[in-house]
Amino acid sequence: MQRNIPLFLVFILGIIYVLLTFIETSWSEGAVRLASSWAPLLSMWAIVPATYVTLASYGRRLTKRDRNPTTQKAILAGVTYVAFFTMLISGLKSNAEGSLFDWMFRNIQIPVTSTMFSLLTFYIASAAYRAFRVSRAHTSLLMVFAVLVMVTNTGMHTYIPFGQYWNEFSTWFLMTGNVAAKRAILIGVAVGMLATNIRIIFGIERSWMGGGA
Amino acid sequence: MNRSILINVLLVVVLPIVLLLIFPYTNQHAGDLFLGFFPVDKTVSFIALVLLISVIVKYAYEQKSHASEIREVIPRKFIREGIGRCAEMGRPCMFVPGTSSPSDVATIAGLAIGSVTIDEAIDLDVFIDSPQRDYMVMPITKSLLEERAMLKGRPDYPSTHSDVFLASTVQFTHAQLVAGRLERDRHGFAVFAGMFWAEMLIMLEAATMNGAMVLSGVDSVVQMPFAVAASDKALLGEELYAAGAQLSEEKRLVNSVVAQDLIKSLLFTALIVGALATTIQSFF
Amino acid sequence: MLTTTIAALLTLGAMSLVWKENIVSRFIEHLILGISLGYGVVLTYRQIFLRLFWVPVTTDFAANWILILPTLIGALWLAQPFQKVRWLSLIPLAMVLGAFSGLGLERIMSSYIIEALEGTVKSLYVAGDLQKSFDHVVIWLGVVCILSYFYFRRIHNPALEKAHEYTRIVGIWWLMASFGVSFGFTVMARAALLIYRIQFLTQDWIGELIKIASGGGM
Amino acid sequence: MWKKIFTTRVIINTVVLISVVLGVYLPIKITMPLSPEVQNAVHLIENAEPGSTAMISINYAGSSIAETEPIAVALIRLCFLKDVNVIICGFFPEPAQLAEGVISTLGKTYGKKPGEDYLNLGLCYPYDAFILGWGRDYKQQTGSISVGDMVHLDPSEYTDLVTSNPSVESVINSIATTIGEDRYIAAHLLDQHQEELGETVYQLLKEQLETVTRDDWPILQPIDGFGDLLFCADITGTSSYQSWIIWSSDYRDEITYFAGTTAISAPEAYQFLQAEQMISVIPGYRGATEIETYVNNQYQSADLFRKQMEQAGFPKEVIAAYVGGASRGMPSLALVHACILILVLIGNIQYFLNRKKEA
Repeated sequence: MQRNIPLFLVFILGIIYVLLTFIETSWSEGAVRLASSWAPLLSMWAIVPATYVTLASYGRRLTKRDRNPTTQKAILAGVTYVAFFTMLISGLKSNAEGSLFDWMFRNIQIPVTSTMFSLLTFYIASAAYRAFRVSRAHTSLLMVFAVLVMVTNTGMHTYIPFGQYWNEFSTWFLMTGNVAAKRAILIGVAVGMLATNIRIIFGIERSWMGGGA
Repeated sequence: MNRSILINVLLVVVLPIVLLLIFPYTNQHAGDLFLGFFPVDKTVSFIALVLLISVIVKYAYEQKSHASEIREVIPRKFIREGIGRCAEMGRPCMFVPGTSSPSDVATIAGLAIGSVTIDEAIDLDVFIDSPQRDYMVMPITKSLLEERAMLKGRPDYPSTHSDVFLASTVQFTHAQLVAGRLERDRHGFAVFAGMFWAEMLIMLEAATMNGAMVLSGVDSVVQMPFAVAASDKALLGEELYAAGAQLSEEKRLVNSVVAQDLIKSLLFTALIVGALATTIQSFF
Repeated sequence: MLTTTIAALLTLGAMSLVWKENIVSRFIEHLILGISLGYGVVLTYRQIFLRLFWVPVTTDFAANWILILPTLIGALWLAQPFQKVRWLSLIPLAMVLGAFSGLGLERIMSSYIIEALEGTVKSLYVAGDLQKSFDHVVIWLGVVCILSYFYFRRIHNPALEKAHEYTRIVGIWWLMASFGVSFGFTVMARAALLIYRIQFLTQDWIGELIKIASGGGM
Repeated sequence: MWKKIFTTRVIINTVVLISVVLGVYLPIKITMPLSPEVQNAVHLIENAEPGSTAMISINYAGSSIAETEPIAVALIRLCFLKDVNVIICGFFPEPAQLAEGVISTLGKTYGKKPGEDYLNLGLCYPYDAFILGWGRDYKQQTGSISVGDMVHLDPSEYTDLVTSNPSVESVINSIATTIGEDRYIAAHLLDQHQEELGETVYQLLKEQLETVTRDDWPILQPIDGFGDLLFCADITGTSSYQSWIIWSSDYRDEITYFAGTTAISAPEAYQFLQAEQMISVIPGYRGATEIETYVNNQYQSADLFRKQMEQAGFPKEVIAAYVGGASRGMPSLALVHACILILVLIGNIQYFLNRKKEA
């Protein structure tokens, strides 16, 4: 019984909203707008239990009740706690420019996240080193085309005999072969997405409810 | 028998042709309304959707199981092996169901793969580490774990053998935390399935560098090359959606994968007939 | 200057993660976790609760009273931690999921499938333009082969099965080639980012430090 | 001990880092020949008659600025050097701000007059209406495009009115930004809010709307639609370049269009090249470097450009960002690529050696 309420809701709302996309009147547009204005309000509360779980998990480290407790872990968890509450209290007070909240976000959060983003180069280099071996049949072709593009992208092909043909070939492949691949993947993905959506609406797929089917 | 062949022919051959024929007509009438509310240019997608829904629902609720008809997208053995590796080496298992919200269906597909991983992990007493990025997916994963543990008669399992929590809602902070954990705890098996952006490579590489066995599933075209390069088994595009259904060994889900294939054969017809027709047309 | 130094030190600390996980990167990881969690909560409070609910309802109650309803239903998420009433938290989730699953169907159908078919179903022969005809054939063939790679069902007709086997193989190699191209381009994009970051470190920060050390002032 | 410190990973990462840092300091010059997909655009500008007009929408921000701003700078430089007039716009608030910086800096450097040689339309949102609007027949709809930032519907002019009724401010602001892109939408918005604004403000705004017509800007006078533009281009960090193709599809015969994208979205953009919906794709850093090198070699060397910027009185940081925006990073980029290529090679050699050992 308890499980049937959410399943019923998904079904009813799913069917209603599928039909709404095929109706073009002012009220159907209103209903669609309703969904997008309600969605954030319906989901915002989820951050409370989610944050609570994280705090509890790090709280266990802080009080050394976790799997293999160490002092270092406890101290680090303390850092997390201090940072969180500093951010929370200062942020609830004011998030204007110049406030502590804004300062911490700009000078601690942003540099670190953009650094993480730029670190991708290192990860790409090591992935290329490890994965691009002729031993792995499929990745060897991946390697050949990656090398081709990398050479033409930096102008190295001008130092190679017949280099300009490399460039022409890579441009041609980008316009045809690559397009075909992207399209086919998208069609496949779309079929998968449609099927999963339908499975959700008709209650066939239930992993979002916790249990299996 | 005869009737089913007839229906199949109708579905796979006749319908795509009809859709192709009416498509140019509906395209001309973009913006027009039929009966004052139905947009004419959506006729084709309406018919196609009705067809799709009825095929999937019909197959899903069939008595007979079609499990033997589809090839294995990913063997359950692979996941068992990964979890077995964790158990042997005494290391935890990492699971990240994408970094998007549940309204992205890839997340649900990722969770379906996750539920199989969790099942296997509970059987072998493996610790599950799952830092999440979306605050709605985190409770889902947590209750998934708790329900599976309940079903297996291990109600204490989530509190002693798992760490499912909200890592951060910020993309690269989440990636940094996952990478840091992978470095410290040296997980034996890592599953990354769902919707990912650029941060995926950081997680995949961090896992592989530290000796984890990696299973990845992505539906984003940009991230696929990295999934292939940096993981032991990559589920690409549609495989991600089919894998969860197939792994669950649930009759309805498996049957719906067969239905998905029927739709694809419909698309094949449309591709072949359409190309032929336009080519012939171009000669006149 | 102090701000730049903090940013630069954090950059260096976070960067050290790729060499080896160490105490500095561990500290940064925990610090950032706390900050971003707090940031997420504050942002949700300000951007969603205040902006979309509290302000509209308190300023114009008559027009926006209906917003109280989703907020109350959303509050069922708070039942999540309690095993007995956990199912209540599925209600707001089911509503969001149902509406968005339903809304998605038509969009996916028209903008992914129909559009891709429309682009692919083109005359394979273009009069007087061999290059173009060839391109069209290649694209069409590629789509068919790769799509057949994603066909999971076993085919019982032996001739078709054989054909499927070949197209599957062509499909997966084709996919790999196209992944290679994407990989190559991504290397360029990511390297550009790293260069941008390093330029910050070497020019903005070290440059400034040198200036100060040599008495150049702030 | 050494083996423990110098793991493969440490070596790889150190080599990559060193190559980037070296690239920043080493005085290497890398020249890039024009590739087939870029040269169409360059030749188009090169063969243009002086005084023709081009339109460039700028839609990059945040993390993609490293790759895309050099494209904008190089393209606009080429246009100005060839005496091609430039109309600039942005579809989103942040890019629109960045666009203003780029065009005014380059305009000042090359001594171009705003309104005559270049024009910034400012924020053009919603962009679908904006693109469709350009395709319409202008002669019939005088003033349907207008002049964004230059109209200067400064809210401070109405301070006293705003303070008496705070909610008016947001309405005025939204109308002010809308004027930038479509006069009709702005007029519609104004009519909608007539009651809210009160009669005085309404009349004031209406006057503003009517006084400035497209004829006030000489650059716009000879232009009636896409056919009169040399080209339209979108330089973007997202997939906004596709919206140009979608919304201008009815005028495909008239419009000449190309896009400058990040390297990430470049592979996707090539399909429009094949379908002839674009004449060119300028992929990220590489495309920018190609154009920049070409301009430096053919028209105005980097040193001359630097001198001209110095004469215009720009501070050092600005000059550093503009002169050689792309080719400055190119040595690093090439070194990193070479590094990865060598790593792949070493990996494969290692594999073959190991296999021999085993055999």
